[in-house]
Amino acid sequence: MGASDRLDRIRERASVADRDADEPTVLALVVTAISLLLLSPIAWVLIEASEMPTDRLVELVVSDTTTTVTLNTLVLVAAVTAMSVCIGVPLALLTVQTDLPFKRFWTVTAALPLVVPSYIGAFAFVSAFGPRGELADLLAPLGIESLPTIYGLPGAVLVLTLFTYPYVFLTTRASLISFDGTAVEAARTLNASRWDAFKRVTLPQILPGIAAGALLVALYTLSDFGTPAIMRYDVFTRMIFVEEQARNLDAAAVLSLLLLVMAMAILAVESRIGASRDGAYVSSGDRRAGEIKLGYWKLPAMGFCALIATLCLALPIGILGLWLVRSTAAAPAGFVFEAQHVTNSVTLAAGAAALCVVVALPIAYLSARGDGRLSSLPERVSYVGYAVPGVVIGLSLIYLALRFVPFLYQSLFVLVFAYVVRFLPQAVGTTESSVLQVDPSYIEAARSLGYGPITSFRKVVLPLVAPGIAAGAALVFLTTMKELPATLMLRPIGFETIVTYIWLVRGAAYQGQAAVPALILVGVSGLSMLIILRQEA
Amino acid sequence: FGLFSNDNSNQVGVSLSDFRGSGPLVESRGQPGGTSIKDLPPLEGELTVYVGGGEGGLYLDLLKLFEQAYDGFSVNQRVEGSSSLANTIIEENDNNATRADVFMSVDAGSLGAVANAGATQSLPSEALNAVPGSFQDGDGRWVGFAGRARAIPYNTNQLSPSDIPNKVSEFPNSGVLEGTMGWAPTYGAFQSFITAMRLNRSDDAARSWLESMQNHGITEYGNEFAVSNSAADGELAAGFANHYYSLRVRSGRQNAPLDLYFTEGDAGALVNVSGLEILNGTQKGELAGNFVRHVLSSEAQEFFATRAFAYPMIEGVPPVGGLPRIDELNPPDIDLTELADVSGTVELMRDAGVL
Amino acid sequence: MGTQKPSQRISEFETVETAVDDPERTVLSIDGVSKEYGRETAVEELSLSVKDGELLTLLGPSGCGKTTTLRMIAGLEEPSSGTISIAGETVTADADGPFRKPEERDVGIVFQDYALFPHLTVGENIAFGLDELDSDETDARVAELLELVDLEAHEAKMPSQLSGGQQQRVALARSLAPEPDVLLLDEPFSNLDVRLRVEMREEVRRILKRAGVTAISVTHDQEEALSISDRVAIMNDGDIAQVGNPGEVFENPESRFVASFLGQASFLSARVTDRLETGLGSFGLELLNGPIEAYDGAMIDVLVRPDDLQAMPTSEPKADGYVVHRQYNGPNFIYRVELHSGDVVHCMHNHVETFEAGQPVEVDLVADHELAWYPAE
Amino acid sequence: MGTQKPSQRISEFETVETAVDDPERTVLSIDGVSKEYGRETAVEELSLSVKDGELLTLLGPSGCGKTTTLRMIAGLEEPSSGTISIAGETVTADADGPFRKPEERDVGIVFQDYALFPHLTVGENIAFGLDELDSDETDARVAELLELVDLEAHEAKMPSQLSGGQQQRVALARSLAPEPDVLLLDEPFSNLDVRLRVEMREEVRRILKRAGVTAISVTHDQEEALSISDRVAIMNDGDIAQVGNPGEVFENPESRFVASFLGQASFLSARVTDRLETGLGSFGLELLNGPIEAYDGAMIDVLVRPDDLQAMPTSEPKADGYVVHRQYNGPNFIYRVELHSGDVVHCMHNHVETFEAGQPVEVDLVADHELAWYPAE
Ligand SMILES: Nc1ncnc2c1ncn2[C@@H]1O[C@H](COP(=O)(O)OP(=O)(O)OP(=O)(O)O)[C@@H](O)[C@H]1O
Ligand SMILES: Nc1ncnc2c1ncn2[C@@H]1O[C@H](COP(=O)(O)OP(=O)(O)OP(=O)(O)O)[C@@H](O)[C@H]1O
Ligand SMILES: [Mg+2]
Ligand SMILES: [Mg+2]
Repeated sequence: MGASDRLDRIRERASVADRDADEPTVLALVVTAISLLLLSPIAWVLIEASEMPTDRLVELVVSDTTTTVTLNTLVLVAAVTAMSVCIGVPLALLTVQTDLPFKRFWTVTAALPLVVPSYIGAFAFVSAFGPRGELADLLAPLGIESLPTIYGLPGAVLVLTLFTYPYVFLTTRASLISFDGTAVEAARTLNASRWDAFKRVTLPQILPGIAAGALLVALYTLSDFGTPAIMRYDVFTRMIFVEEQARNLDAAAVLSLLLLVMAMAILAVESRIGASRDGAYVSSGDRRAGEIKLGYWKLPAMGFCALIATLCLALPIGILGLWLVRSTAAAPAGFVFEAQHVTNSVTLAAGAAALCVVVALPIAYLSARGDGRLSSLPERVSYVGYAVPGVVIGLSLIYLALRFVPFLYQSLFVLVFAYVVRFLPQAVGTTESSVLQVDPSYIEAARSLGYGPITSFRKVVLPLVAPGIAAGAALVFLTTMKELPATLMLRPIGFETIVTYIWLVRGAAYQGQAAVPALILVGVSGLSMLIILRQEA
Repeated sequence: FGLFSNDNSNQVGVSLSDFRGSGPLVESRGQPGGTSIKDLPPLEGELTVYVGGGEGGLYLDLLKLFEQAYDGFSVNQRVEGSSSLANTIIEENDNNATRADVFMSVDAGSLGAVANAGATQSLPSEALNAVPGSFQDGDGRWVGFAGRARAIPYNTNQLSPSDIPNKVSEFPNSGVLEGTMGWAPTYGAFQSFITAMRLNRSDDAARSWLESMQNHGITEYGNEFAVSNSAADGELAAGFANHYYSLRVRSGRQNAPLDLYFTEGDAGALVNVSGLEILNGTQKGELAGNFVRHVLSSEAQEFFATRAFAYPMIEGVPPVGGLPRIDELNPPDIDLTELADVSGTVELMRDAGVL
Repeated sequence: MGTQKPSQRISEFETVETAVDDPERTVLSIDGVSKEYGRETAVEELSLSVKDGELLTLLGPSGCGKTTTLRMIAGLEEPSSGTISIAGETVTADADGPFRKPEERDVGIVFQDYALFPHLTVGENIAFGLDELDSDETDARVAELLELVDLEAHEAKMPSQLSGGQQQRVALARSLAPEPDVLLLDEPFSNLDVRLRVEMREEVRRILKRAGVTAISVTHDQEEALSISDRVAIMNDGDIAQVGNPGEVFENPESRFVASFLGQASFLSARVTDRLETGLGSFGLELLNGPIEAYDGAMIDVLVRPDDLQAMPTSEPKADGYVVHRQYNGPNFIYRVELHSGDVVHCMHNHVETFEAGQPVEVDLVADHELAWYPAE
Repeated sequence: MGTQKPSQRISEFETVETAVDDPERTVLSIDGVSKEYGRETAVEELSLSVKDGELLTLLGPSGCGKTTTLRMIAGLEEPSSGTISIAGETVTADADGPFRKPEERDVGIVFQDYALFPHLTVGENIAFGLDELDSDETDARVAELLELVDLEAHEAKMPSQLSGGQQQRVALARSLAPEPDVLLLDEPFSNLDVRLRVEMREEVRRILKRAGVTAISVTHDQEEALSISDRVAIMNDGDIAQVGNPGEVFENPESRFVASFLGQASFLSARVTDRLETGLGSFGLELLNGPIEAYDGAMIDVLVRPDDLQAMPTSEPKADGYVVHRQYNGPNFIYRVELHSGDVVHCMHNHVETFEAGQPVEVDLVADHELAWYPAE
C-alpha cells in the first residue's frame, strides 16, 4: 500500500480508535493545560506592553528604525532559511539517496554543526575572516591587503546558515528515509528522468519535511540575538535588547509582540506547506528508492560535503584551538573552569530534555491522531515560545515567578520550564512523526487482547515511538546546552554552566579561557547528535 | 609590607601583592594610601552580591580574595548584564523578595535606576566620606568604587594627539577623523556618554551630533573592547571607548600602537563609575556596609587600579602609569545618578538612526 | 496426513458437536445495528446471530460494511443504533450498563494486515494477551499455540523476519491465546498464494473447531466462504442479503444479487405459461424451485450456472446461439454463448472439446437440481 | 454486453493478429539473467522470450523472484549477469552501450501496491507520463483512458479517496497512457473481489489486445493465469520451471512442482509392468502420456486431478478407500479419499450426491485425456 494511502487510513482509523468517550477529553484537557502554561510567558509581554502610553507606542511602532529593522530581520530570516534549504536538502539527498562514499561519515559531519553555538561560530568567523583576522594575517605576506568584509548581512546570513541548516538536513533526511521509493520508480517507468522524478514526485512529498526544518531555522533566526550582533547586522532582537538594556521594558514587550506577529506569519506559511501532510515526512514507505549513482559527480559531491564540514566544524574548532594555544595569561581566580560547570550544564540539559519529552508526547499524540485543526493547535502553540528571544522569556519568567510562585523563583524548576517553553517544538516534531508511523491497529489489537487504552499505549505505542522520542530529547538536550540568555537570567545564584562561564570570560576578554569549555560543550552535544543519527539507522 | 604589620590590625589571610596586578603598567608602584582592610572590622558571614556587567567578571577575583582573607566570610554571587540585574532587583523589590544584599555594578545608570526605584538602603558614612562627592549619589544611596573614563583610543601610527579636537562636538568637522572612527552604540557606557551629552548640552545637540557622526562615516561594533582592538589593529584610526579597554589591549600586546586621548569638559571626558549599593531587603545591613568599606580599602582600590585599569576612588591610590590622574581630567559637570535616564537616550538614538 | 487413521479424520466433521457444550446456544447476537460515518451509512439495520462454536463467513463486495461490522462486534466502533450481545450479555450501551470497551469483551480479532507488534518476537506477540497466567503457564500456552499453527521453530523471530503466511498464523495464534468467546477474522487469507491459502483455511477451520471457538470470518473469496463455513452471510450495502448454510445459499440464492455473487451466474429469461418458454426451448415448470403459479404469463429470469448448461457444436439452422468468448481455467473451458434470444449464458466444458469463437452451438440444460428464478426486472 | 453483435465479439479472439505487425517477432528476450542481493540469489539464470502482443503470465510461489524479474525488465534493478533485450535492442550493459535506465526503456509497470502519486489527482496521475503531448492532447488521452478503466467520474479525486480496486485501475491507466512497448503488471488484481476481479481481468486483456501491447503479468491466482494468458510461465526458486500455453502447462506439467502448483493435484503411485498397477486397480499403459518403456518395473507417480476421478459409495469389501474430508465449493464437492494403498487423492463430485466422512468408496479413473507421470521420488 502506498505511503500516503497508509497514512490516510491511519489518520482515519486513529481518530476513530481514540474516540472513546473519556480518554480524548482527558488528553485534550491535559494538552490544553500544557498549552496555557507554555503561553504564560506571553502574558507578561501583553501586560508589559499594555502599560506603554499609546502615543509612545505609536511612535515606536511607526518609527523609521522599526521599519528598517523589521525589513532587515525579514531579509535575514528569508535569506538564512533559503540558504539552509539550499545546503540542507542537497546534503540530505547525497547522504540518503546516492552512492556517496563514506556516507555515514558525511551524515555525521553534516548534522554536527548544530552542536556549535552560533555565537561561537560567529566569533570564529570573525576571528578567521574579519579584518586583521587569522586569514588576513595568513594572506598579508602574500600582498593581499584587504578581504571582502564579512560583517553585515552577508556575514550574518553565512554564519546563521552554517550553524542552523542541520535542522533542514535532519528533517529532510527523515522524510527521504521514510519516503516510498516505488513512486519514484513509477515515475521513471513513465519516462521521467531522475531529475524530473525528483521534481515532480519526490519534492512535493518531502516538502512538508523540508518545511518543518525550514520553520525551525526561520524561527531560530528570528529569535537569535548573539549572531547578528557579532556580525553587526541590525535586527529586531537587537532592538529588543537595547530596550531591555535601557530598562524600557514596555517598549521591549511591544517589540516582542511585533516579533511574535512575524513568527505567526512564518508559522502560517509553514502550515500551508505542511497542511497536505500526506507527504512522506510522516509515513513510511515500503521500499527505498534505488541508489543514485554519482559517477563523475562523486568527487565534487564529496568536495561539497567537505567544504561545509570545514566551514562548520574544522574552522570553529580550529579557532578555539588557536585561542587555547595562544592564551598566555593564567586564568584569574574568579575564572576557574570547574567540572561542576559541565555537570551543571549536562544535568540541566538532561532535565529539560526529559521534561520536554514528557510534555511533547501528549501534544504530539493529539496532533497526530486527532482530527481537525483544533487538535493540532497545541502543536502550533508550542512553536511560539521557540520564536521568542531568550531575554524576553527570562524577563517574563522572573516577573511571573516572583508573583505567582515565589518559592520557585531562581530555582532550577523555572529555568527548566524556560527551556521547555523555548525548545519544546523540537521534541514535538520528532515525536509526532514517529507517532504517525505507528499503525493504530496495534492499539486495537492490544485492546482486543484485553488491555485498557493506557496500558495498550504503554505496551505497544511507547516502545515503537521511543526512537523518535530519543531523537527529540537529543535535540532539546543539545540546544539547551547552548542556550545563554535565559540561563543567565534564571539560574539560581552561584549556579554556573558551561555557557555562563564562556559568557563571563568572554565579557572580561579572556578569550583563551573560553576555548576549553567551548570545546567541551561541542563534544558533549556531539554525543547527543550521535543518538539522533543512530535512531535513524 | 611593614606598613600593614602593626599590632592592632586584624589577621588577614592575604597580602597586598595578592590584590595587585602584574605587568609593565603596574611596575614600580609605591605603597597605596587609604584605609587598609587590616584596619577594618573583619567580614563575617555570608553575603549575596549581584554583580552587574560582563567585565564585572573581573570583580569575582576581588570577592575570592575577600573570602581568602576571612575564614568566616563567603560570597554568593550572580554575574549578569547590569541592566538585566537592575531589572531583576527592581522586580524582586516590588515583590518583597530581594535575594541579594549588595548590588555591585559597572554602570552608575543601573545603580541610579535601582536607587530611583527605592530599592536601596543608606550606605555607611565611612564609605561615603572616602569618595569624592561627584562619584557618589547625591543622596548617598550608592557609591562609586572604580572610575571609568570615556576616552578616544587612537592608533599612534595614524594620528597624533594634536590631530584630535578637544571637544567631541568638533569631531564631525575633523577631516582626519572622517570615515575612520568606530563606536559601540548598544553598549551601556556609550549610551551613558550620550546621556551625558544630553545633560551637558541638549537633546537636540546630542541628536544632531549623532547624525553628523554618522554622516561623517563611522563603523559600528558590538562592544568597546572590539573598538579599542580595532584601533590598535589600525582598522580604525580612532574610536569611542572606556579608557581601560585600551589598557587591556596594551597589556596583552605590549607594542600595540594605541594611545588614549581625553577631550575636555564635555561628555567625551565623562568619568562614569562602577559602584555599590546596599539593597533594601537585606537582613545583613551591617555586613553589607562593612563589605562596601572593604571594596573601598586601599588593597581593593589597588586591585581596581592594577587589574581592571580603572580609576581608584580613594585618595592615596593613583591610577596605573600613563593615565592622567583623575583630577587632571576635565569631566562635564553632571550628576551621575541622572545617567539612569537611558530610555530617553535610547529613543533619541533610535530617532537619530543609530540604534 | 496419509498416515492418519480414517477414524481420527472423521472427527473433523464432528468437532462442532464435541468441543462446545450446547451448539444451539446463541453466542453472538446482533440486532438492528446501524453505523453512520457522518452522512454515510456503512451498516444499516443489520441483524445476525451466531451459535456456539459456529464458523460464519461474511461475504460481500468491497465497501459493503464487512469490516465495520466486525469492528462493532469487537468494540472498536460504537454502533449508531442497535444492540449487540455476546454470550448473553449486552455489550452496547443500554439501560443496564455503558458501552463495553474492546478490552472488556471476550472477542479476539485477526486483522486484515495482521497488526503484529513489530517490537516483540513471535513468542511475545502470542503471549501478549496472557497477562493472567504466570510465566510457566504462559510459556506452556505459547508453546501449545506455536504447535497449533506449526511455527515452533520461529518463536524467537521478529515479525519482520516472517513471510506473509507465517505472520498470518502468528496473528491467529495471538488472538486465540486468551481463548476468546468469539474470534473475528478479517480476510485472513487474502495475502496468501493459492496453495498456501487452501492449506491455511483448512488448518484454521481445524484449529477453530478443536478449540470450540465461535468465529466470524470475512472474505471476498467465494470458494473459501463455501468450503470452510458452517454458514455464509452475504452482505450488500450495509445489510445482510441472505444467510444460510453454504449449499442453501449457493443453490437457492434469494436474490439476483446473491446469485450473481456466487458462481458465474447467468440469467435465462423465460415466459411462464403452463410450461417455461426460454431461448433454449420449452421446459416443464417442475424445473423451477418454489411456487411459480402466481407468475403465470409473466416473464421471469432463471438462474443458470456454467455447469447447468452444455453447449454442442452444430450448424447454423439448429443453433441456439454463438460462442462469443472462451475462458480456460484448467480442468475445463467456460464458453460465453450469446443466444439468439439475446441472453448471454456461460457453459462449462471439459477441456478436451474446444470450440472456436463464432461457432454456432446448441445449448442443452443439463441441471440435475431445481433452478432458482426471479421475477424479471 | 448482451447487445453486441457476434461478429464484433469474435474479434476478441483475433486481436493479437490484428493489432500487431508481426506476432512472431520477439519483443522481449531475457537471456541467462541472474540477480543477487548480497549472498541471496533472487533470480538465477533465467531465460524467457515474449512475442509481440503476447500476454504472458508469471505464476509462482511467494518469494520465487517474480517481482525481481519484472523490476529487471523495467530497469529498476540491474541484473548481476545475463542479457535483456527489448524490441531488439539490448538494454543491459554490454559492449554496445551502457545499462539503459528505466526512462530510456519503453516499459510500463503497474506496481503491486499501485504506487500512485499521492499528491496528484487521478487525472494528473494518468497524465504523468504524457509530457510530450500538448495540454489538449493530454486531456483527450486522459479522458480516453478514464473511460477505458471506467473512472470518468473520479478524475479530480485524490488517490486516497479511492477504493483499492479503483486505485488499481488508475495505476493501469497511468501505465498505459504513454503506450509502452511492454507492460508489466505485478499482481494487478490481487486486491479486488471475485466479481470485480473477473471483470477487470477480461477488461485488461481486452485493453492490452486492442492496444497490441506486449505484457507480462504476475499473479498467484492459477485461474487468472490460465484464463487470460497467451502463455504461462511457472517460476520456482528464481528460475522458470515451465513455460507454455495454458492448456499445455496444465495438462502436461513437466515436474511435480508445476503440477502441484496448478489445480488440486494428487499423485497416484503405480508400478509399471506391462500394465500399470495402482491403488485403484490396473490400467493399460496407453493411459499415460510420453514413453514409459524405460521405467519397466519401476514405481512412478501418476498425476490425477479431482475431475479425473470419481468416487462411488460402496460397502467395505469392495472399497478402494475411505472419504476423509469433504470440501464444498458451490457447483460440487471435492472429496479427499484415503486409499487402502496409502495414497490420498481428491475426487470431484457434483453436489447432488453427498457422502459422509468415513464412507467407504470405490474410486474410478474417469480421465478422458492422457495422464502425466513422474518417476517416484
Ligand atoms: N472511518 C470512516 N469514515 C467514513 N466512512 C467510512 C469509515 N470507515 C468505513 N467507511 C465507509 O463505510 C463503508 C463500509 O466500509 P468497510 O470497511 O466496512 O467495508 P468492507 O466491507 O470491509 O470493504 P472491503 O472488502 O473493501 O474491506 C465504506 O463505504 C467506507 O467508505
Ligand atoms: N532488495 C532486496 N534485498 C534482499 N533480498 C531481496 C530484495 N528484494 C527481493 N529480495 C529477495 O529475493 C527473493 C525474490 O523476491 P521477489 O520480490 O522477486 O519475490 P516474488 O516472487 O515477487 O514474491 P511475492 O509473490 O511474495 O511478491 C525473495 O527471497 C526476497 O526476499
Ligand atoms: Mg474490509
Ligand atoms: Mg512480488
